[in-house]
Amino acid sequence: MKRLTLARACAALAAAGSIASLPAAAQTSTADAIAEYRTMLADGNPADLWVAKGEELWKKVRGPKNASMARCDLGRGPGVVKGAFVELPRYFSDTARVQDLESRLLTCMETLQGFNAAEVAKTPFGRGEKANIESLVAYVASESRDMAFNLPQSHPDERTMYETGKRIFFYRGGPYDFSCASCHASDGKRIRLQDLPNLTTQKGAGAGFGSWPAYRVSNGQLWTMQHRLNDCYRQQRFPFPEYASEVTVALGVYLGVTARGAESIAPAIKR
Amino acid sequence: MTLKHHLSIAAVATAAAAVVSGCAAPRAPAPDYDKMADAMMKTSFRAQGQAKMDRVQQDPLQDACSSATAPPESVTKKLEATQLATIKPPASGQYIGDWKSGEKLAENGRGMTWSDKPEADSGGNCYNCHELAKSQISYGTIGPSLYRYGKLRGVQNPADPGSAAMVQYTWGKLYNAKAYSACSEMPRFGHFKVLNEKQLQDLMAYLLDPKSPVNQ
Amino acid sequence: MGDPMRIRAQVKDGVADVRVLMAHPMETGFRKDSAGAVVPARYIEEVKATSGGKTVLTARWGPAISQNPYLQFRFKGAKVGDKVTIVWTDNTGDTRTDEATLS
Amino acid sequence: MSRHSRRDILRQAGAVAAVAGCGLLAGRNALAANPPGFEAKTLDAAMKSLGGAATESKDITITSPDIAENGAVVPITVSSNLPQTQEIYIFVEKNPFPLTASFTIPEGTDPYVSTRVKMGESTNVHAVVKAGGKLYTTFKETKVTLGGCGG
Repeated sequence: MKRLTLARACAALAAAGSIASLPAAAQTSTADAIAEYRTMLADGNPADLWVAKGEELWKKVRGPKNASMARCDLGRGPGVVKGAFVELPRYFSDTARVQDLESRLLTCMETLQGFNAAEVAKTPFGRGEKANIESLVAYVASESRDMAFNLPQSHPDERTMYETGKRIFFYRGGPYDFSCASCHASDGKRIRLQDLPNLTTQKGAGAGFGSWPAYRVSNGQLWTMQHRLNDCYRQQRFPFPEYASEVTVALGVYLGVTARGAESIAPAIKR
Repeated sequence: MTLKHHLSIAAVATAAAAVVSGCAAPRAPAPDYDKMADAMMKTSFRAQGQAKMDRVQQDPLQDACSSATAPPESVTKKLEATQLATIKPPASGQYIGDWKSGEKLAENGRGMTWSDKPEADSGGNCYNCHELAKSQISYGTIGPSLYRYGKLRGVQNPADPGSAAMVQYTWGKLYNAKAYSACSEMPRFGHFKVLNEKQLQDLMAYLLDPKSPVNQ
Repeated sequence: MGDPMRIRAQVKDGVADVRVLMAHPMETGFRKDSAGAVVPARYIEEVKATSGGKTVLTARWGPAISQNPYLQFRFKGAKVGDKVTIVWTDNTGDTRTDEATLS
Repeated sequence: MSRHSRRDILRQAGAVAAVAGCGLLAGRNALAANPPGFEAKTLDAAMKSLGGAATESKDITITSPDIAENGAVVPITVSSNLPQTQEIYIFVEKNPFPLTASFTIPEGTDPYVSTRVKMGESTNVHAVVKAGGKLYTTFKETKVTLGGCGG
């Protein structure tokens, strides 16, 4: 694994060794202890470091056109950040398509600042302008904290993306026969010790879709929804979903519409 | 193709009816979301590492099991029969391997992703979804608990002829779980060559060997 | 110099409660990158907090402090409007200073 | 305190930070190297480097999770009720270098520090407090688990 930190390597040893020596404690007490651990981490979420950087990037004059993002239209009008996150993905008439936050940031970086969107999309997560998008995502999300998801479904293309997204969610493939639904379509399931939200319900989609972007303590990175979906498909043993591609946006619409009414806690902190 | 054909006929029929009754223009047929979703699956991905584009090409079973509701029994029965026919017994005739190697496989959740080395063996991924030995508290619950799998099924000696039916069923389940439940979430480890014969034998031992921690 | 810190500093009954997040990789020197090369150690060795010209905390750290470090401490005799300054220095000599106003 | 007002403070802190100077890179030798205890490879050796034996004390409290979901980030808080607390040390027993952090507590600063540490495996965390020139200690265990599918 490329993200082999000391802690990870050692943690793997721990799983093989000392976990086996843990008393076969009732699963509930383990769950309680883990809940306590998460509570201890909730205050002081390093995602705040990305929020600060993103806010700075939003206002900064950058790129070949020497412009800031301050006129970027995220759906609520040019420059309006507050409340935009909980209404995305949505239809944009200037590009004539449904876009999620990351797709839309690419558009603004290209039209306002003169960056090459295709090149930025190809950049690996956590590098170069892709890393800058991650900070911008953290900032934009933070400006809708505690607001309820309310994705529009008035444009026919938005309804199409919901319907196709739902079908893509159940699409099985690859050598393991997995779909998103393999792990995320029943209540109360776990993979190893990790709780799996049922993303087909309002509550589950609110908890799942509604907590990305998030800081991941396992690797010290801030993961956006695109990064989350990308890694889900990696673990489904699928090929590589292109950044901001139709499949990823359609899934965002399906999950976001399903989550309607749930309050956003993004950027959250995750295992 | 057939479906589309039917739709256009229906549209013509509706249009004719509309003309006759003097109503407004007919409504367009409902969009074919299934087809649109399939098209997106083909254009939104690219090959990466060992994960090539053939992986979004569905086989008939994957296609039939790709919606929120399970297909009717008439369909699942046929699928199960087809899958049952794929199961091959071990070439060596030997069903049971080494439970210690099986345990390592059960713990291992790696393999076949675009970031895994193509030549590296896959893990069994068992603990992701199943409880097995009591000593491992980090287990998933997507599948049923397999704690005391062999013991609860009365397997005292897997080599005993009395255990043959259970041994062969378990082999079949690992080889192609879809033979017993068409839209099961469990991968077809033997059928899709995720695991080789030796690995399957070792997992068999982990489940069925009376000395395995699973059966303590 | 690294990215900005996030400092929260609040006063209650004359006691300042300071919570700091620092953007830093805290590389142990044991980790290997995807090419198999060892990533050199890079970690914050010292954190110094001052307020009103007085040092209120000095921390010395090894590489086992978590990535993007968190630090919380409390000092007395503080009032709203006072400043608190945090300086970190890592083992490569890199350093960063940020300041916050107590509220 | 609500999230919103907290964010306002954050923003304020950030603005000030932009003004604050970052200084030139300090040379490696401009910096006092960490004391020898940080290089000790066993708990005993690391504790000995503090210059004396520590007495068990109930006046030191370690707050840490019983089970940490991820060893990369384990929150540890140490507080002391011992009069004249001058220094606080945190040791992670089974890490390659057990001494993880030391804190100098000047007069007027509460004998309380909270941070997050890496843990290679389930281990005891030891806190040593220097108070009135003497050393005191206590410990607490944290178990480290691994979730997810290991991919």
